[in-house]
Amino acid sequence: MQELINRAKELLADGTVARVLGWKAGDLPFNPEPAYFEKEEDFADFVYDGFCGANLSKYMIEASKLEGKTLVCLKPCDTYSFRQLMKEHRVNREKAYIIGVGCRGKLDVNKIRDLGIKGIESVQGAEIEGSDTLTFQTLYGEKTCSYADAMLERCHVCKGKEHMIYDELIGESRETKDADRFAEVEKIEAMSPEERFAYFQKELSKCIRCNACRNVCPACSCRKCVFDSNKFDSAQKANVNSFEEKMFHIIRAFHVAGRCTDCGECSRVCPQGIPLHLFNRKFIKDIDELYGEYQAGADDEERGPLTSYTVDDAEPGIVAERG
Amino acid sequence: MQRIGVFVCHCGTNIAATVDVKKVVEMALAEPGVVHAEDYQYMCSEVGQEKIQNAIREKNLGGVVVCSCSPRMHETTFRNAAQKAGLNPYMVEIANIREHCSWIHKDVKEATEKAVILMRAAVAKVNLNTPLKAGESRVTKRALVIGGGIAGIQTALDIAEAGYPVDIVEKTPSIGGRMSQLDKTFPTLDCSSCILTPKMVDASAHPNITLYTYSEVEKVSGFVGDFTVDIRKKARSVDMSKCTGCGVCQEKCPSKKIPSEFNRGLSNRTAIYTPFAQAIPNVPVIDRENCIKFKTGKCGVCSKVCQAGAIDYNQKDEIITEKYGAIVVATGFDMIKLDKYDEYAYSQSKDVITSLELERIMNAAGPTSGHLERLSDGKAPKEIVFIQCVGSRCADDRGKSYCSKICCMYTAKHAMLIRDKYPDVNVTVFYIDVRTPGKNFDEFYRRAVEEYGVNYIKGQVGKVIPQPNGKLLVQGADLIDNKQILKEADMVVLAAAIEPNPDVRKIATMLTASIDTNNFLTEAHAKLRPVESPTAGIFLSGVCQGPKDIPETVSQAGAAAVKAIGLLAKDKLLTNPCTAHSDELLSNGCSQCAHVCPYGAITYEERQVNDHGIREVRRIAVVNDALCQGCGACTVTCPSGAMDLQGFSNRQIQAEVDAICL
Amino acid sequence: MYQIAKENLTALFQKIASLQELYLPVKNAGQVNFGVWSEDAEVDLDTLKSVKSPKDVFFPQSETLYTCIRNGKKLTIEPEALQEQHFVVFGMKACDIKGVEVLDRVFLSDPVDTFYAARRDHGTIVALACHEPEETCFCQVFGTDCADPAADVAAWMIEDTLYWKPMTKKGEELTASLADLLTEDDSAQEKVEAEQAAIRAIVEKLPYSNLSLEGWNGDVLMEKFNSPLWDELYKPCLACGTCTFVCPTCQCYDIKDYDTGHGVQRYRCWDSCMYSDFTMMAHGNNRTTQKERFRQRFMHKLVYFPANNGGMYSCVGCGRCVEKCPAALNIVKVIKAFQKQGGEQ
Amino acid sequence: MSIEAKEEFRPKIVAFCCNWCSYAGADLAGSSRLAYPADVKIIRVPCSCRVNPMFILRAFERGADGVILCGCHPGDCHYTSGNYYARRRMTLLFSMLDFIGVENGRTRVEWVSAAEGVKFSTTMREFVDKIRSLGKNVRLEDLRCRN
Amino acid sequence: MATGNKQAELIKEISGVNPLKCMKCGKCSASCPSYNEMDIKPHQFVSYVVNEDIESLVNSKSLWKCLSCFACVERCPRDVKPGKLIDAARQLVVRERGGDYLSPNEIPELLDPDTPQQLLVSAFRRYRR
Repeated sequence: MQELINRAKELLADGTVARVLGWKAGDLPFNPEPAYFEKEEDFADFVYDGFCGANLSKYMIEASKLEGKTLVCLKPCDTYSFRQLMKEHRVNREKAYIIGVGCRGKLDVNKIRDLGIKGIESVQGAEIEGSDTLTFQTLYGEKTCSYADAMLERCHVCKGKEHMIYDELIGESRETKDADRFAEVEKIEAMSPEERFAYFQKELSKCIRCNACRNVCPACSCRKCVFDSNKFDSAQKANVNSFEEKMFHIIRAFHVAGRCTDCGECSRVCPQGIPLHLFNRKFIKDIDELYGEYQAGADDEERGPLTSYTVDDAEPGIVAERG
Repeated sequence: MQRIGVFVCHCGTNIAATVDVKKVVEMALAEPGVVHAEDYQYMCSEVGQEKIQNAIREKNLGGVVVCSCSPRMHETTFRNAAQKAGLNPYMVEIANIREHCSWIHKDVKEATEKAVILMRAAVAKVNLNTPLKAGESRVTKRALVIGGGIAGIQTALDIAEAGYPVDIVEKTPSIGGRMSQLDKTFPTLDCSSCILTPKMVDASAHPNITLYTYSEVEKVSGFVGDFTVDIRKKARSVDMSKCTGCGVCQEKCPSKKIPSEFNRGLSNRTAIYTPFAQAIPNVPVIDRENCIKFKTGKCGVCSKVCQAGAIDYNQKDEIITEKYGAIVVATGFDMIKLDKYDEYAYSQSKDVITSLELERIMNAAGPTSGHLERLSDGKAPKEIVFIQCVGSRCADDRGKSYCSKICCMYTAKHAMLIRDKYPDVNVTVFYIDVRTPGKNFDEFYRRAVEEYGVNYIKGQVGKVIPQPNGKLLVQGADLIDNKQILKEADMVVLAAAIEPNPDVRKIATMLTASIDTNNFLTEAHAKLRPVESPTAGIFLSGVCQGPKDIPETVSQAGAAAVKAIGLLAKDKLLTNPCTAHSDELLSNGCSQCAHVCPYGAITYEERQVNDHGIREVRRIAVVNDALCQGCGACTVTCPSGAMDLQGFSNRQIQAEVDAICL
Repeated sequence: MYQIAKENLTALFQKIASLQELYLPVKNAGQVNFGVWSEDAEVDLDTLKSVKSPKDVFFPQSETLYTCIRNGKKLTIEPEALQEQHFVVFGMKACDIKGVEVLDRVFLSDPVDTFYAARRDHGTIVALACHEPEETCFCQVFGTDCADPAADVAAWMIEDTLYWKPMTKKGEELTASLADLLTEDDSAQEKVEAEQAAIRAIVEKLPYSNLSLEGWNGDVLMEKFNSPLWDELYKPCLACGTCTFVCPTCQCYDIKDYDTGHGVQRYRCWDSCMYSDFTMMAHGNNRTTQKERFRQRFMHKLVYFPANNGGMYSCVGCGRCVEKCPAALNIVKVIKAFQKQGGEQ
Repeated sequence: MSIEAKEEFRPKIVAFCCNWCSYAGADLAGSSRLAYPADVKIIRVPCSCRVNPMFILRAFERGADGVILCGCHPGDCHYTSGNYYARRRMTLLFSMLDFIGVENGRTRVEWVSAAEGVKFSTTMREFVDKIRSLGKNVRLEDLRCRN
Repeated sequence: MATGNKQAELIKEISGVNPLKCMKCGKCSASCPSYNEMDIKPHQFVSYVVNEDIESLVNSKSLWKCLSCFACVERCPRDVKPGKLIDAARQLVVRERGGDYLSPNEIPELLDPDTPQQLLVSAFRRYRR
């Protein structure tokens, strides 16, 4: 972390960048927030640890409009988002100085709470070079858990240690993948339609239409979302019955299909713990199976799967045939 | 909300017999926004149109819904009528209660209910319609004819005569097409080449006609009035400007064993060849696949013997890009393959032939120099059996479902010619029906029977069995005498079905012209627009549209020419105003819409916007109205809904959905 | 005071539900929210905070106001019935109850919101003391004692026993209707006091308990409004509505029409000042930037509301926003940022 | 037991037809008098690629029991490539609907050319039969829109 | 007439044939190896079914003379399959109790040492219940 801070200060000092986009320590041990650093003294609060899960690439849309370059710290998975946004002309590469930061998996405070750890006063082991065990001092005594058990779902199916785009790299990344990316989707696919319907009905009935999933999503970068405009008569904020939520989540997934890098931010931020990534991953799985493997944000040129075609693509009837 | 008028057409009894039109009027009047509704016998009539116009003026209508036949039929009629009464034509919507309702439902209650729903959907849509203004596009005053047979030649000549430049693209080395392979033509029995050759010469000599033979259309872009076409001029290996057509090269060419396409493989040709004596242009091509020089690098005889020095082994395919205002398709036909008709022994015996092969045999320039003889042993046949409908009118996948139309007449011609020239030869024709609609056609057929003694048997042949003695045993049915016939024949002639040239599918795709399951190009209207494709600016000439004989082909070729001339005579065309439109406040500038636009109509510009007080420069999608054809692909790709289609907007379509699901 | 063994709670809930509708914390797909009790519902009294505050029992996320039915060109309007049935909310925490007091200030002052008032009139609240407060809690800062919740009935869960103390007439009535399940317990007071002491001891140790509200009141409007701190504070904000939707005091709603095809349903639904289309009008939005929207939320909670309500803040320190903000922003950080700045000056 | 005959289920079916092929195919079915159930109501769109998944969900929201999209055969699109995009979009959308447990078969895509009146009619009959066998759409409808 | 109609419907159902597709080309009769043995010719099977004269059809010689070689089925350009029609008519007969064309008692007479057993089995399948 110190190396990162030093380098950032250096680039700020020599005028290469006008500001640094990173994370600022929170007032609790587990809530660092995305923040800009423009002066040397600001760096007192700079932090980069296991709780810095936020994907900063979306902030670069706004940062691209600012005077001068912005140094942005991107984890390997965040770089996919940045590159996809670049492809869509939503961020300006010229305005970004990308430091690819190392990552050994990010932590999910909800998982920690689910492990029965509450009243957290301090945490050890969450540092970027920390140990495999997390130790918590809580109001109710000392608690421990393994780092891996507290990781975000997305880190268990990590896309890899490689940064897709960067100006320089600082820090080592570690392989954290220990699960199959599509296992959850396959599990649901194997259910009967009635079970699937019940499953999603139950999950989506929790949705409060807070739009956190949409607003955090780097692919949902529309200046004005269709669900906020009158273009489709779809600006309904109500969760009157379950259809509104289905409409919202299906269309959101559809709009990001072929553009979603599977960064997992939607599920990370959902206050109701809805596994929203399943929608996106279902599309990714279908795209991979039907149109060839495609990873959004892994290249600059290739057309997305929904803006290209081949003459012998599968017919929609394949859905019924697959059963 | 618009002030809407609803007009319900009886269409005589076409609609009124199944739909309670009074009820539709009554229900229309109950719809919010509807201030006027009436029904009338024929809305498309002068009186009907006047009713609409009067209502527009008197009731100050802002929108009109006509419940009538398909919009493909009379949308323009009603729009024009509304325009004359001062209403923007795009404020008119049609509820299709004939083709989509009265004609397919029998129950009056059910049909009326559906008609009411369709009316409501149209009212809901028109409520959201906005006045649109058609733009203008230019017309390139040049036509392209694809195919150089009699259809293409005639079309080209007619267009050229009207004063417009026209290019013919012909795939083979010479123009002439199928007709050049025929010996005689029915019902007058004139010599085919005697009437065709002058036309070929006219075409090649006409100052307004450019021939691209041995060439193919490779790419088509653009739209009516402004097509851009890439033509691949295949390497002829002979310099057309130098060749004198002396023919020495063909005499000397050592590669002589190549089946002649022109003679249907019944004779051979050389590797450097002109397909037939009267070929135009009279310049040979080198068939590189069979040329020794191209295969082995050695030979070069033709080059040595050519006095004019016209042989050019290094010639390359050339791509010519040209702009056209109109395109006429005249790709013609071929005979179907008979490999699925083993029962007729076509592949087992050389003496079972198709009628087109018989044409070549009968032709003086053909493989037998016009002598009727068996290809197996050269003997003169004494018994000839003709089998009709081979692969035509067939319900399974062995043949074609349609009637090939020309076979009855050419078989009568063949039978008559044989009986005339060789009175000792017996001719039997097995037929299912003899179809002879056409001027002097039935008389022609009757002459074959009555004057020439051709034996017509009603019934089909079950199988043809080649005998060890070289004869062909024909087992057929006589349905009049109700008996089975076994007949020994020397020669069997199969009236094989004709099918559109297999290349036509590729061409149709390039032209975005619709095509049916039999590969015939679809006409814009089966009765009223038979020579136009539904795709504007594309016209149909000859068999590519459906089976037809020479006189019909020539008249259709003329008709297609007139349609093309009508288009070329215009300086400007009104464009479809139903184009996409980008909302600058919603556009993300993400380029996804440009990716899916088939016309390259979407570009991006950096533009200063004022988004509710936020002033900034944004990358905005911009639609070029002249290029946009209004497909709407961009509208769905656009996640923010910034792209919308005029005339078929998101809200309009949703309003229709809502009304239908009510 | 009364008591009932934890193992008999199901019987208690059955009994209440047989008399009137019962809302209580229910776990559904892993998350605890207030919901209607049923035999199948998985009641969860151990989780400290429901994801959404229970305010939606009185102020539902969306509710129909009236329905307009179209028949041809004729329109008829059907008003929506007000709450007529009595119901019980079990397990609200002290902070949530404080939140309802805030809502009362808004909805019960003139003009009275009849939909809300009807629900308040018909609802009986059984409050539950917080057994193990967590690090995100700061109710004490707003003077709330989570060990002694004040509602129609106050309750404490101590080991395997629920202690039950009716506080109001409504509470007495409810208690009377459950007489065969609740037993009087004279020694209860002692146990409850011991529990309260334990809770208060933890509260003292909470990281946020020493948070100071000094300088936040209705008189500092322009000073706070114009502070340059907002320029930085809002930046991580994603403009989602999570904080407002989990908040027990956020009371903004939007009124919309839903076209049912047969007419229009006019309904109101929670809105969020964080949304870009919040209070959107024909000319646009009177707060065009996220900074202004962000500032609005906190200024309202800590300045405008107290200015209009005798110093009452419209934050109750439940800490839900601290837990749920996707960008780890929250009201505490805002208060602290100003505090820090004050210190520096 | 009720003595009234159970009312026959009449599904609401929305058919989006492209202007150039399928709408013309439907016209041909009409002029050839090839009957199909009146439950099918056609909406004309310029091309199958104009059909937004939102329209389809909207139809279901409003109580449609089945939605079918008809366009030109692949390769024959009037706009050259529209139906190819539609094909991918619909495949993914249908797959998602299947994933969340909506009955398979409520949605369908069929390519119908201007010459295929027979196919249009048989397709519609088949589709209506299928929807009748599936019964009312309850998994996607918005209850507020019920009569 | 009513029985004729019912039987005709049954034949259509069993055979899966729509006789109205026939274009009366006679290719079936032209292909039939048993043609000369038959009183009602293959192409007539179709019109008998169309005219619902099933009585004549089931009492005809042809019913038992058809070899079921299906040459007519193979070659029919209209997918009408006269062979299937006559097969179905035969089914009508053998489905009637006692309508068996072949009885086990006749077998010894007909037996030829060279007759394959399989033929007998298939003959039973075709000629009796």
